[in-house]
Amino acid sequence: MSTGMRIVDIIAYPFIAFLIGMLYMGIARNIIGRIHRRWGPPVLQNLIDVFKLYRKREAGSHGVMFHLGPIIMVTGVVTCLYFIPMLSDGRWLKGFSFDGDLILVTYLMVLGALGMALGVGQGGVPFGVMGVTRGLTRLIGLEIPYFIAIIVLMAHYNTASINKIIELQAGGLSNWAMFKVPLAFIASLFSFWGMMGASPFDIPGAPQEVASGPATEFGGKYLALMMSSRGIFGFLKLTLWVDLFMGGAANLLILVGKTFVLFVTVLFVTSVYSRFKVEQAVDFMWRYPTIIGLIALVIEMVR
Amino acid sequence: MSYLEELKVKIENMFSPEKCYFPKENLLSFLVSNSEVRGALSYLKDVEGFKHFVMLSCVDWLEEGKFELVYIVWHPEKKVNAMVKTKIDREKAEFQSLHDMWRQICTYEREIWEMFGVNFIGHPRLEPFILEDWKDMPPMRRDFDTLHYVNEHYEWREGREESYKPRDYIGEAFDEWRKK
Amino acid sequence: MSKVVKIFHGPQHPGITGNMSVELDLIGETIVKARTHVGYLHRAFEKLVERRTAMQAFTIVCRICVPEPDPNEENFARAIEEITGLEVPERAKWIRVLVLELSRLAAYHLWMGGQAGSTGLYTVPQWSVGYRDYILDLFEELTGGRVYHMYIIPGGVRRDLPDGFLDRVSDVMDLIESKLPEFDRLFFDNAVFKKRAIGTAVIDPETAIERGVVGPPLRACGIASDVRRDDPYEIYDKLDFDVITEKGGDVYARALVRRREMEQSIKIIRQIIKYIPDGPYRTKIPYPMNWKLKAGETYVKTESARGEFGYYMVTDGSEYIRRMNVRGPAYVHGVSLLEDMLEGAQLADVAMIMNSLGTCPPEIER
Amino acid sequence: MGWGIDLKGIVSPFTALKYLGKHPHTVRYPYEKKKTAKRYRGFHINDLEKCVGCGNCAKICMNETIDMVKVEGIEPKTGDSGLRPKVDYGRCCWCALCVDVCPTGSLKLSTDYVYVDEDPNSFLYIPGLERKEYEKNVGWTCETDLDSLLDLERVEMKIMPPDERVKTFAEAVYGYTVEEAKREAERCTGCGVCISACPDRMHIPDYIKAIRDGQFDESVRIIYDNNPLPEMCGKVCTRRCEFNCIMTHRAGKENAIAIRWLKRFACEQFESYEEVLNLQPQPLNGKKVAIVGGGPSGLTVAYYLRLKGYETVVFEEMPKAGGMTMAGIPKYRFPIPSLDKQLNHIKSVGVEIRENTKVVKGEPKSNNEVSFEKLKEEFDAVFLGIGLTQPMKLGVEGEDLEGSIQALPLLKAVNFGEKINVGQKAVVIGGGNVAMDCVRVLRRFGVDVTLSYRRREVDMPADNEEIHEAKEEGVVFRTQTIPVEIIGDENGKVKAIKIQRAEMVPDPKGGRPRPVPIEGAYEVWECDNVIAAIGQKADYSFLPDDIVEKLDLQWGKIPVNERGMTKVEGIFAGGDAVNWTADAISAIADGLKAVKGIDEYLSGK
Amino acid sequence: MCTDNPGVWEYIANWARKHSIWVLAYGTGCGAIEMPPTMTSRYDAERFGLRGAATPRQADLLIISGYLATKTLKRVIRTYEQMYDPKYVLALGSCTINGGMYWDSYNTIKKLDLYIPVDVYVAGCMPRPEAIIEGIIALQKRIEEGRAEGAKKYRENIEWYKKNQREVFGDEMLPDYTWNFEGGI
Repeated sequence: MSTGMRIVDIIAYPFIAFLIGMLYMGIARNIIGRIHRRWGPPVLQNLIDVFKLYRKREAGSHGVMFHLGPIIMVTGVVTCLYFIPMLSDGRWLKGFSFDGDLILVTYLMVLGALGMALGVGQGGVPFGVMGVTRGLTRLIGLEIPYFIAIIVLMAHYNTASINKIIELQAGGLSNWAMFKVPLAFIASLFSFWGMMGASPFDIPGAPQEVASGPATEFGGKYLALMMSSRGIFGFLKLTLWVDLFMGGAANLLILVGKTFVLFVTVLFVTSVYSRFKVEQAVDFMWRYPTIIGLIALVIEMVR
Repeated sequence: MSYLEELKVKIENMFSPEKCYFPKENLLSFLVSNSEVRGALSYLKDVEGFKHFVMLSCVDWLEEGKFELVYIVWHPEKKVNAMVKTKIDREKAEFQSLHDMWRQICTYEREIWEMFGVNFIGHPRLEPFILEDWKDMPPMRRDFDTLHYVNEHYEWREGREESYKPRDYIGEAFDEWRKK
Repeated sequence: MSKVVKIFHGPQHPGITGNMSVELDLIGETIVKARTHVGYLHRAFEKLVERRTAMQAFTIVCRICVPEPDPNEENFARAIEEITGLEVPERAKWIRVLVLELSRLAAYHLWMGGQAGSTGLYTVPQWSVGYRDYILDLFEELTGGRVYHMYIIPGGVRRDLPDGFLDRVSDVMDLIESKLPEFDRLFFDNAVFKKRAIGTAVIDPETAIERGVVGPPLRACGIASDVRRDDPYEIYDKLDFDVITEKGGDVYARALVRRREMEQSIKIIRQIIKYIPDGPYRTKIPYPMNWKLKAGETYVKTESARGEFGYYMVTDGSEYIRRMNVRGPAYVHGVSLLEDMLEGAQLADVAMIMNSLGTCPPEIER
Repeated sequence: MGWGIDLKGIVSPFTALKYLGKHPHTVRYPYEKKKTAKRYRGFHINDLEKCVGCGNCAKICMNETIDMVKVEGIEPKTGDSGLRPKVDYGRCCWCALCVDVCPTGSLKLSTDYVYVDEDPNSFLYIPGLERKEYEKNVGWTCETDLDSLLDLERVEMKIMPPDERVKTFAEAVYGYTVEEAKREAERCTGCGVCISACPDRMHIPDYIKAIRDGQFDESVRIIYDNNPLPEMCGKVCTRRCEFNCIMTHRAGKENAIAIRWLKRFACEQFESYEEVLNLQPQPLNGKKVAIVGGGPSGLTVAYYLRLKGYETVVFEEMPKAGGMTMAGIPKYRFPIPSLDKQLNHIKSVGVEIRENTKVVKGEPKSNNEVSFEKLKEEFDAVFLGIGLTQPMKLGVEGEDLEGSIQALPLLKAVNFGEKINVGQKAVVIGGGNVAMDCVRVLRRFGVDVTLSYRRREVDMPADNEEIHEAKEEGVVFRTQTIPVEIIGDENGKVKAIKIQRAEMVPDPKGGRPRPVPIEGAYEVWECDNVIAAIGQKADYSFLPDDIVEKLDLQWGKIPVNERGMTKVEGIFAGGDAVNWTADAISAIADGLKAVKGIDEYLSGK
Repeated sequence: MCTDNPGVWEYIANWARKHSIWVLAYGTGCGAIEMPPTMTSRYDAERFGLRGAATPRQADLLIISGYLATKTLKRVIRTYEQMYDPKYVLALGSCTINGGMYWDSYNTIKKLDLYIPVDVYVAGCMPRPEAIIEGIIALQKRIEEGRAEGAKKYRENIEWYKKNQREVFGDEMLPDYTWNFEGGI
């Protein structure tokens, strides 16, 4: 792989994630539309929205940190993306996978939210601040089952590198981690829905309560940055879960297929459930998913 | 003798209302002097069981120079309404606040204070309720002319200057030789 | 150091049905003090009615409460009829009750959308507002207007039922009745909604009566008080339906009361379709431009979707009404009751509580 | 939170996903349009021909959405104010009250409801003139009477039952009680379209409003602005205003507002008008005006000129003033005391009425005759209110037999109380009001009467109520019959009349259809009297010949300019001898015109 | 980056703005009752790219749905000023044109275009969802032709607008910082 092609590979990485992420959000609005018994917008609607937001002539800024908030969010997400291999074999889109990248990715995923918090703090909108506090408290609730699931995985494959985990899962459906450690997968699924903002857990940005939470004060191009980062972050988690539990993807088509199946489960959950309050969400997370995770851990240790 | 008629007799000899009659079949309305309102209401509430307070309204009798406060209560078991009415002077409009009998009376009193200018003594929170920065006289009084206020403060869309009244227009068009 | 944050759950807020603002003092997410601010929709109805003759006022009256205009029209018409002694033919009464019950169903569907929307379940408003539209099509066919019907007039109704209308009504009733179980499965039995709703904003029966609570919130505390039974008007005494009550008095109980009252409304409408008599649909009022109303006063009330809707009307012999005071259920629910119930509640529940109490701001400040 | 898992609550919501496969029920608006209801209240449409510009819609609208404006090409004419409604969609609330109160049903609402514009000033338009595309699909209309807000039934007027009223000359119509009059007055929407039809342009909506508010004195004052003989008009007017009342469009002529009876009611509330009217006639300004003929036009000129300060003298030929209303109209329609009340009022103002004084040409023969030439010099202006006194002859053979008389002398005799000799059976020929009076008078004398008229009943110029009451009183109507010959017996008395049936032939030039006698269709009716009531002519014998040519009569009528002055300077004229409508109210109208003319003429001289 | 150079770039931007209009969730008048049916399954305005926006910062379109009480007018003006530049106003119903039914009420304003620049008016006493969609289509056409420059119009004759607003509010005017914030880059 010559350096030129590597540069193209590096540059293409976030854009593919952005495009597929936005496409998924467009398809999501159509599927949810069908559940609502209506037609829903054209599939490329989210791309048009983002482009329109970029082309807004004004975007009020409350100081440097406010300006940097969304940028940190996007950089956090993109750097985290680089450490997740999209395609396991083949020369393209392998990302910078190394031994401990599972732990690094887990850490980097939180970076975006923290950056956002700084920006919102500068903005000074009470709704924004409340949105961020809700987001962080919810994160605590979601992290526990996810950590347990990762520990189970690492214990099972005794490796911390996503690539190795993918390789170990190679060879047919039966030895996908999803079936190897099903309880861990289920536990991680709850936190996956939470992080994707599925309905019981879409607490930070709840319009009826805190007027779109952290994004209250952000308009114009900052909002565009946030939307695109949410798009990339969505795709990032999808690829992560596919790599960890569904045996990674050989080529782009399989990647899109698998991620889409996982994405559809998020849509079903989000369109049929009300919304928890923050303490209810955290309480729920620390009860059932954690128990399932612990059981998986016990099983793992016994084996 | 239905329950309301008995009540009417009782009220008549207890409070000697100026006017006590049935506007309709299950509604008793009686007009008492200012001082007896609290007595009548608490009698109705505690003794008779008219626990549900329906509404407090104020009627502006401009010609008599009186505001008429109307307290309407409802008896949940007997399923009848009673109206306690009293007349207060229009210029020096003041009345005792009854918010201690029912908590929601203070909202009604607050609105009447704002809309009619009746000052309720002892009201916990007499502050603007509906109007914001209103400098004119209380708007629900009958001598406040809303059209005059509107013509003063707002302007109309043009294009509607030509407008005739048929009665007068016919009068001119046909009444060639007699102008009235 | 707990810092008190003051926010305005203000006039511009996705969680508000209508246009009012609640000033909340918060510590973290729990509300310390709440103040309702109204007046954003004040159009001075009562002042305008004093400048309009009875026939002219009947058109403005239905604009008082937007989600459910018909109890206003019916109240106004009945108040004028009671004062002037105008006789209403039998068929007009049946048509009026048909219109009232259809508008109650439409209002409940709108409420269901608002309640589910305030707790984050966006599928229910899509469905319920969609099905409400079938009822609005019926109204459009009967009265000529979708939401503001201006159809119930002092003396009866303005036009007779179009032919073939009643079978279309029964088709829509079948559609709605078939969809109710779906709402149950999706919303009323929804575990997350139950977790959010059960136990929040509880009103106990004594304070309910004391504070003047009416309608579904009162019936949710177990007190069977329904104007259609206590003080039957039009032909409610001829119809058989039962008054729904629930224990609990919390948001969930209020939701169930409204849910089961929808079935009662469908039952009433089916009875009307079967037994509606023939005959004239209106007695003419003596004269639209200049009808001198007999001096008198009356207080009439109807059972709207949010509770007892009362009109106190005084006339003084001229053709203009001396005073018309509208007392909507939200007057009590939205101001004094809401302020007390919000104290101690979570910010997340504000929208849900307001919706479950049925606060409809235009009827607070008219 | 407890550990219980609400499995049903977790799983059941997923049933909502079944809609993924189903077809959405969205109305994809611009591509699929939902059919609006037949009765939908959309934008206004108006039929500018049917609309009479009465302004009801503008009056009922509380948002003052509708302005009545002039539309070029539409002129005010009888029964139409010439204004048309213009709608402002910056005010309209689409309540359709204007449609329900529209008397002609010309204003409707269409089922179109989309009008979007960036310029807020473009929301004004005249329905019927602009935006005609709305007229394709009609929405909310107001057809049946119960839909309309207007009060379409007239308050029932109590009339003496036919068999009872045939026997007496007492007044047949009892008149309204106060309560009935107010209810009838409430029906009037005050649009003023009737003013366009009334020859005298009386201020009808104003005095009806006064009755509605209970101020009867104010009502009489308004009436006296235009009419010195209100009670007479209140009882016998030809009611042109009622035939053009807007209520007739929906409820027919018999349900129009009872304008005539309301005027009568207002006047009957007072014994004498002096204390009501408290008029102060101007002091005499030395000019004198002679009025020949004491009919309605003469009395009007006398009354108003006296108020203006002129000394007015009325020369009445008959023993009592009142002209045709005294001599021609029978007493069951217009009782004498009511005429006296009005005459006394006119006299009380200072008008001098010399009854039994005939104006003649040349030298007066007896003391109750006055010479016209002397009048001309003595008085500054002369007004000829002579009316039509010469009844026309049938022009058939045997007309001069004994028993064949004219209607006018018969009615005059009855009205002045002389004895009339009429046999058992009579035939009256003619179709006007005089014929109706003559027929009903004879019925009151117990005579078996047949009325013969050349055209059809619908063409009869008489008042439809008169025709209806005459039929009730047992008069036999034989229309489309033309008298040919009156057959007398041996001693010169009328024995029978030969008539020929005719049929109507539509006029090729589109005029009124003409009756053409059918060959050989003859009938003979036995009768003792034949009374001709086919119209009257004016009698100018009292005028010197030079003046008669200078007047240059056209078909027996005196031409006058718009000021009422004849071609002879200083001589004015009015009443039946001038106008062609030949009813009391037109005479009063001519009188008013002449008053202004004389006033200008004399103050100018 | 977002310079105002007319030309292809602006045309593409207008195309995007046309197809993605975010409506501010603010029911100012009684017309707000016809917004839910328009936005939900029966008429589904989302087909046109319409989406609800919770705060003025995110919104493009402010729908004035009917009459405006003076108290609401103050909040509407503040909300309008907080929205970012390509912002549009859709006025529903006759109350925004010449006072509508409440023309003689002391508390409602009569002509909306005195206080904020309005792009499209829709006739109706509460226009139906179809009429609202027709209004949106007209607004989209106006955006596409680049004529929807309400913000620029507001900025250019701000004195006139502020004078009219002062007539209604008297001396209780809105603080100045609501409209001349530095507006970002």
